[in-house]
Amino acid sequence: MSKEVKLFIGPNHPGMHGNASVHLYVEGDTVVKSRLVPGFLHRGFEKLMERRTWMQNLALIPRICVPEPDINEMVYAMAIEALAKVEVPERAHWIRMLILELARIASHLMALGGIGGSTGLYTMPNWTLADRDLILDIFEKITGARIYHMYIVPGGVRKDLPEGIKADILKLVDYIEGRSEEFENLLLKNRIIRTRTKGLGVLTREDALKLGISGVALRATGLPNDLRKIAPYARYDHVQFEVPTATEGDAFARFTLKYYEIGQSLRILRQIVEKIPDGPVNIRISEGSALRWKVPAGSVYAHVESSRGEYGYFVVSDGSERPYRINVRGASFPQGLYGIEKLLPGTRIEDVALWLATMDFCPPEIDR
Amino acid sequence: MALGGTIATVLFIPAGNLVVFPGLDNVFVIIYLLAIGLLGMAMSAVGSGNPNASIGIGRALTQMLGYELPFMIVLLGVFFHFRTSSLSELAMLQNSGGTYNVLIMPIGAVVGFVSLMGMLGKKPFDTFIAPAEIASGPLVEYSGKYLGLLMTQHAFGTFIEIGLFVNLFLGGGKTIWEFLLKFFLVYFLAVIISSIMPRFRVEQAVKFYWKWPLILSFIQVVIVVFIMGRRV
Amino acid sequence: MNNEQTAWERVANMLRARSLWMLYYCTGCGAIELPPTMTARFDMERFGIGPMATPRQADILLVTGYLSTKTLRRVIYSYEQMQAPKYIVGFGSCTINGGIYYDSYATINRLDLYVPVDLYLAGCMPRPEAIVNGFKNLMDKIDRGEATGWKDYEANYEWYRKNQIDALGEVYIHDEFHE
Amino acid sequence: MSSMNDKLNEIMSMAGQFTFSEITKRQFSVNIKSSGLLSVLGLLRQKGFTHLSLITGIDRLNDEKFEVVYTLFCWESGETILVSTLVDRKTPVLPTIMEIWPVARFYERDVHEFFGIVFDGNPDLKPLILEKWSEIPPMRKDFDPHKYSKEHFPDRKYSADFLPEGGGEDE
Repeated sequence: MSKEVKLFIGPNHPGMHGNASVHLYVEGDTVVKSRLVPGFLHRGFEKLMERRTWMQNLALIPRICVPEPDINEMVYAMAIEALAKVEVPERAHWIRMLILELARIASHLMALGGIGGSTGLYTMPNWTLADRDLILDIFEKITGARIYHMYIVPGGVRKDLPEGIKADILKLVDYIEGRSEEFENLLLKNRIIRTRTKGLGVLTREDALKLGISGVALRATGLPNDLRKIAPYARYDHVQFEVPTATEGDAFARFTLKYYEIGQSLRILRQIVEKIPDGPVNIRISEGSALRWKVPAGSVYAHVESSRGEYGYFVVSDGSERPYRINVRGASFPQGLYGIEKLLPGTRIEDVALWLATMDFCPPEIDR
Repeated sequence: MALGGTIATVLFIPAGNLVVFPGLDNVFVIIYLLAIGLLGMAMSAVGSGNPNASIGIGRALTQMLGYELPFMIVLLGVFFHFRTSSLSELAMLQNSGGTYNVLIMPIGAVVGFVSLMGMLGKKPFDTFIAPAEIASGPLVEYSGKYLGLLMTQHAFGTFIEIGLFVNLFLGGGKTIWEFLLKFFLVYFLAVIISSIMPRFRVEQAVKFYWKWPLILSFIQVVIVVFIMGRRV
Repeated sequence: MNNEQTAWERVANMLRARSLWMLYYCTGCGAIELPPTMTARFDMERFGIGPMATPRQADILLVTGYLSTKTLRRVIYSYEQMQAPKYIVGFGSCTINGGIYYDSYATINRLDLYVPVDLYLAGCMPRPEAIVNGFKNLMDKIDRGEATGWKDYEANYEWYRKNQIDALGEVYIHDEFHE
Repeated sequence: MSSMNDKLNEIMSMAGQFTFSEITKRQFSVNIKSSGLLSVLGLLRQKGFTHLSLITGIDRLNDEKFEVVYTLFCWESGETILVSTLVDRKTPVLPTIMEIWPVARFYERDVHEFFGIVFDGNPDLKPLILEKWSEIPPMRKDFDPHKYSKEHFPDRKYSADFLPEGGGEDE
C-alpha cells in the first residue's frame, strides 16, 4: 500500500479561488480522502447584522459574497418587502432584473476565466476578465461603484437609470455576442479541455438532490431546476428564456451550461431594455427617517437563483429597528462542504483545482 | 550540478560554423549530458521536502519517458540515412546536399517538433511546472539566488533542445546568424502554439505521445529504411 | 529616516523595484479586484509585477481587506516563509482600524500590530487603478530604500510575537489536520 | 394553492398539535413540538419537499428558548415550508435529521457551533468555522462582539478634535 501523502490545496494556493483549505489524502496521484476546512473568511456577519439598523445593514450585506454582490441586496430587499407586505413599483422590478442579469453574466465570465486559469489556458482569463470589466463600467454608470453597488434597496432601487444607458447596454450585449464565436473556439471546441474535463467529477441526479446541490451543477444532471422559472421573482415570468440543461453531469457539462446561460442572460437583457416601463423607482417601507425604519414582526425565507445556485436569507424581525436574526444560505455550502468530501475522492491531483473551478465554489458563502 | 551539467552540454551544440569540439559532437553525447542537467534539478528539488516538488519531479520524469521514445526512433532513422551521428557532419551534409531534412523527412520533423515541445515544457505538456495545481512544481522551494540558477539552467536547456532540432532538421546554417534566425523561428512557432493550449494531465500527455508521434515515427523509419535507402 | 544607501544597495533596490512578484493569495474581499488588475485591462505586468504561486518566490504579500484570526495565522506563516526583501500592502480601511467590521469578534482591527505594513491603499476595495498607483508608490519607496518593514520585523520580533499571541492564543497549530 | 393547504393540513393532523400560518402565496410556516420533528419532516419529504435549504437557529433569550427552523423547498411546485420547533435554552437537545437529508450534518454542525444546540446522532459536531474559540457560542444574544473585539484586537486611538463635547467613544 503506497504511502498516503497529506496535501494542502490550502488557503494559500493558486488553484483556490477565495480562501478555504482542502485537505487531501493522496495515494500516488489519486485522491483517497478529501475534506474542506472553511472559516478563513469568517467575519460573523449574522452577529454584526443584529447590531445594525435595517438601513445600515445595506452597506454590510453586499460584502458577504464577492463575485456576485447584488444577489445579497436583492434577497434582503425581497425579505423586508415580504415582511412589510409592500409592493415595489413596476419599473423597480425591471431595473432589479437588469442588475441581477448583468451580475450573473459578470460572475459566469469570472468562473470561465477561473477554468482557463486552472487548466493553464491563460488567454481565457485575459479575454473573459476584459469583457467582465465592460460590465463593471456599466455598473459604474448605473450605481456609481464597480463591485459593491448598494443599489437595490428595500422598497425599490436607490435612483433611476441614467439616460443613454439603454444604448450602452445594447452595445455591450452586441459586443459580447459578437465575441461568443471566439470563446467557443477557444474553450468549447478545444480538444485538450474536452479530454481534461470529460468525465471529471460526474454527479448523478440522486446525489445532486441528496446533497442539496442547486444551480448549474444540478442542471448539468438534466433537471431544469431554475428558481427564476419555478418560483419567479421580480418580473422573470414576463421574460422568455430557456434553462439550458445537459445530461452527463460532469465538469464539461457544467461549464458549457455556464456558457449557454450567458447567452440566455443576454437574451433577457435585450427583452428588459425593450419592455422596461417608466414610473417611480422606489417607495418608503415605513414612515420616519430611513435609519429608523421599523419592519413588522415575522420571519420569512427569501431566495434567488444566483450564478452558483439557490441563495437565500432567512430573516426574523421582532418589529424593532434592528433585525432579530438573519441567516445566510449560500449556494456553495452543500457543494463545498459535502460535495468536496463525497465527490473528490477518485479524481487526480491535477483535477482538484479544475473541479473547484467548474463547481464554482465561493468560500465566503460558507464562512459568512 | 544541474547548471554544470547543462553548461557542459551547451559546449557540444554546433551553432552554425562555431563548433567548439569538432570531433566530439555526437548526438548521443548530447542526449547523455542533457540527462545530467535534469537529474541535478530533480535531486535538489526532491531534497526540499515539499510534496509539491516531488510530485512535480515524478511528472517531469514520466513525461520524459513519453517524448524520448518517438524522438529516439526518428533520430535512428536520420542516422541510418546519413550514416553518421555527429551533428556538425549532419549539418554539413544537409547544406552540401542542398535539401534540409525537414523536406525529405517531413513526418520525422513533425514528431521531432512535438517532442521538442515536451522537452521544453511548453504549454500542452507543462504539467511538471503547473502553477495552478502544484504551485510551480519542482521550483516550489527555490528563491533568490537558487531560483536564478535554475532559471538559467532552464534557459540553457531550451537553447540545447532547439539547437539540436535546428541542426538535425534544418541544416544548422552555414553562419552563426543563419543558425540564430532558424532558432528564433522554431522558438517563435513553439510559443505561438503553446499560448492557446491548456495543459494535459501527465498520463494524457504520455498516452498522446505513445499514440500519434510513435506511429508517425515508425512510418518515418519504414520510409527511410526501405524507400530512401542509405545515402552514398 | 532617510538612510543613505551604499552604491550597491541603490542598484539592488532599483532592480528589486522593477520586478516585484506578488503572492497570489486572496486573504480578503479585495482580492476580486486583483484578476482585472493582472489581466488585459489594467495590466500590472507592465510594472514587472506578476502573480507568483509560492511564498518562497514572492516579494509582496497583499492583505486585501479584513483579516479573520484564522487567516491571520496563515498570513503569518506565509510572511515568515517569504525571503528577506519582502513588503506587505494593506488594502482598504479594514487593515487600518477595523473598517466596517470594527465590532466583529473574528477580525483583527489593526494590521500593523501583527505584521509590518509598508503601504496602505485607500478604498473599501480599492479599484484596479488605485492598486496600480499603489504599486507605483511602493516601487518609488523601494527605490528610495524606505520600504524596510521586514527589517523592523526582525528587529523587534518579540513585540510582534507578543501581539500575535495576544490575538491568536498561540500562533502555530499542531494538529493542522484536526484529526 | 388551496389543494396544497389541505394536503398540508392532512399531514399536520397526523403529527399532532401545530400552528400553521401563510407568509406569502408560496410560503408557509409550521410550528411543531420537537418530539414530532422526525415524523413530520419525513412526511414532508415524501410529499415532494425534497430540498433542505437551511437549518437556522434563533436565540429567543427573553422566553428562555432556542428556536430551530428547518427550511424545506419543493422543486416541482416552488413552495417553501418553514418547520420550526422550540427547545429549552438550558439543555438544547434535538434529534438529528441526517437519515432524511445527509447534508443536514453540516447545517447542524454549523448551528451547534454558533448556538451550542446538541443534535444527538450527528457523529461530527466538531468546530467547523471558528478556530480555538474559548468563549460561549458567539451567536447567542448574551455575547457582545464589540466588547470582545475591544479586548482582543486593540485598535488605533484617534484624537479626533471635531467630536462635539458630549460625543466620544460610542457605547
